[in-house]
Amino acid sequence: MNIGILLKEGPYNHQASDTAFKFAEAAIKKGHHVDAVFLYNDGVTNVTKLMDPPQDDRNIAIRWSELSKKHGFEILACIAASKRRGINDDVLVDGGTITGLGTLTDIAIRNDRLVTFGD
Amino acid sequence: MNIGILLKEGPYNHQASDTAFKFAEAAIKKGHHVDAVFLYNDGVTNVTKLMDPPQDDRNIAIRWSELSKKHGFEILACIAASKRRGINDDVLVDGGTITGLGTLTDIAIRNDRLVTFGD
Amino acid sequence: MENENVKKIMHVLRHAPHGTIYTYEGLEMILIMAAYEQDLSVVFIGDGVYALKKGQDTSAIGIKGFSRTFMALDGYDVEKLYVDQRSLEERGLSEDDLIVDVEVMNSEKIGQLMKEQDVVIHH
Amino acid sequence: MENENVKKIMHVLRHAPHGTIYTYEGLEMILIMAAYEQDLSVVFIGDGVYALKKGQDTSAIGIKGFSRTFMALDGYDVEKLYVDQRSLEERGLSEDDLIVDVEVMNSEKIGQLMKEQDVVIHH
Amino acid sequence: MLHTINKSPFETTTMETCFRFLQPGDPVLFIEDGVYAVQSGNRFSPMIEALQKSNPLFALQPDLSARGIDAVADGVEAIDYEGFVGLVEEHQVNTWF
Amino acid sequence: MLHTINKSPFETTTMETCFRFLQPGDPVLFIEDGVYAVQSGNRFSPMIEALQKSNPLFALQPDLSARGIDAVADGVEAIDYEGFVGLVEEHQVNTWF
Repeated sequence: MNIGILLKEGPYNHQASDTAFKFAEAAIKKGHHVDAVFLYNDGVTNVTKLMDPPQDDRNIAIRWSELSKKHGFEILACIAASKRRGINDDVLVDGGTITGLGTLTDIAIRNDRLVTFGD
Repeated sequence: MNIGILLKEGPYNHQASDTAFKFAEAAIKKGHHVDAVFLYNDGVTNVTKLMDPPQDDRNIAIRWSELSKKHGFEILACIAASKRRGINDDVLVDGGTITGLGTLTDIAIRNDRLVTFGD
Repeated sequence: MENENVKKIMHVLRHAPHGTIYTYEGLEMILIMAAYEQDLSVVFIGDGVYALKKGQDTSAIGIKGFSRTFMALDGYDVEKLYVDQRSLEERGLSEDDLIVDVEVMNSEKIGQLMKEQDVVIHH
Repeated sequence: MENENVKKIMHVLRHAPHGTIYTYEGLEMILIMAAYEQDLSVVFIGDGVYALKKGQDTSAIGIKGFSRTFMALDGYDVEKLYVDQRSLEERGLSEDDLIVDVEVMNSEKIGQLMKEQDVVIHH
Repeated sequence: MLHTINKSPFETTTMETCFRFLQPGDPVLFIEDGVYAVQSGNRFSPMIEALQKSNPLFALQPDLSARGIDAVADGVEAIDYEGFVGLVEEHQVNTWF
Repeated sequence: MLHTINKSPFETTTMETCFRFLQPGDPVLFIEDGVYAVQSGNRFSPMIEALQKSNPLFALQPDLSARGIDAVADGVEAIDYEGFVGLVEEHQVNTWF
């Protein structure tokens, strides 16, 4: 099955990003294809490589980056939402891309499922 | 009167930052001293100079920066909260400083009021 | 005969305007998706009905107003605007309070429409 | 005689743990403030009482647990831990379900304590 | 003590929780989405009109205007940001969100 | 259609709103803070136990464990992330938050 993921909240402050990640991992493990993770609202802040959590905590941006590279999907941040929140190409983690809402529409159309995570 | 402000949500996504700003402006206009604005939780993202909203919209970081410089107070972001969310010295708007929670405690102690804005 | 390449996509607006950005950014998403010729609908539930309230003047809070943008949806061929009847009633509002023409529906009918969708996105 | 340089600061924990970071970052704030020898109290209201629930194991959600940190508050001389009785009862919880000793109070008493504070911070 | 409420009572229990701890005489200021509580003729109007007998109730006019609310429950006073500051001059603040 | 709910019913009206639009037979999955709804013996237990007669109810075990919930209302099945994916295989998803 082809799955798109829409993530609408930022990291750490809300569990949405953690749940989306665990869901993506489990879907891949079951043999499904994660097509893309699209970030909207405060969700765009999931891709800043500047985040620097304590050593014993998860690094949410790097975790998404590694999963996406390993399984060949993109982490896409909405450009309008990103500009409002100070996310630009200079701070993007490897595997992250800034794009428009048209890309989300394509993701919604071409996949069997679009699964939203928010708060 | 001496007033400290605690702001617990990020810009644009929540009105908290807008209300805090309008409150600070009104307090200054009434002759009060705004001692500091302390940013916590997602609130730390109020000071990234990378934000780039549409031309016809307010720039929340610059607005805080200008008010703080004009009236001699600091915009302080909690260091632990900032590190989690990718806010560091390189992206700080003019007038912003990263500091510890001890500073918030000092602000709570030395002012007549600590007014919180959250969501 | 249904076009199998057309997806049923429903946007559910559930937040009041201005207190959070969800309604505004939701509207931005709807306007973009409108260009893709899918079967789009927009449903207003709970505090989402407040987004359509007439007479909003945001000048004093310093946030750009957008309620009039809902009037533009028709021009983008987004014509399926559904409002939950009970959400209106509980808030002491009627259709006359709303800035655009909508279809007021009961929860049962909206629930059935939801179930038919390929994609549902809450804002 | 009261020390006029000591402020009464109340932290109100109102969110469940893990779903949002407010409880955890609230606890971090309390631990720092504890070093400043103010008159500190911590009140658990609404879903905030869940922060104290025994038996939390966060390993499967990948988030670091922190409920045991509440047990450390005593060592920081944060001894005024108040729990709203009705919030406990509505959630089917009793004092035995909580990881630390607290004082269970009714709303009226907590409301009176709130009113005496110089600073109240909700998390 | 001044209590502020910024959440719609239709969506969260914040207002109801605040009211449970509120002491008689303490003012309440509704701001942001909290102002929907005091729109006249909604489900919460009886509660608001009962409360104003024991507590002064205020709503932030800029937030009322932004939301197109032109009629508020009896006994609720609309104030601007300057009025908000005035209340803070008189009281310590308890911000509910 | 699979409905997921991630909010505590004690703090927001999300669950109540979802239930109003839910069609008979459609599964509901409680995740994150939503799992507090199905802790046995709380104020919502009668509602949950009535609903499971018409709709399959699930709760995410990792979220239950994280919150120290070891007993859920009758008829609620605990599943892991793999079970979550399984439900998504069967249904389109309606995420309530």
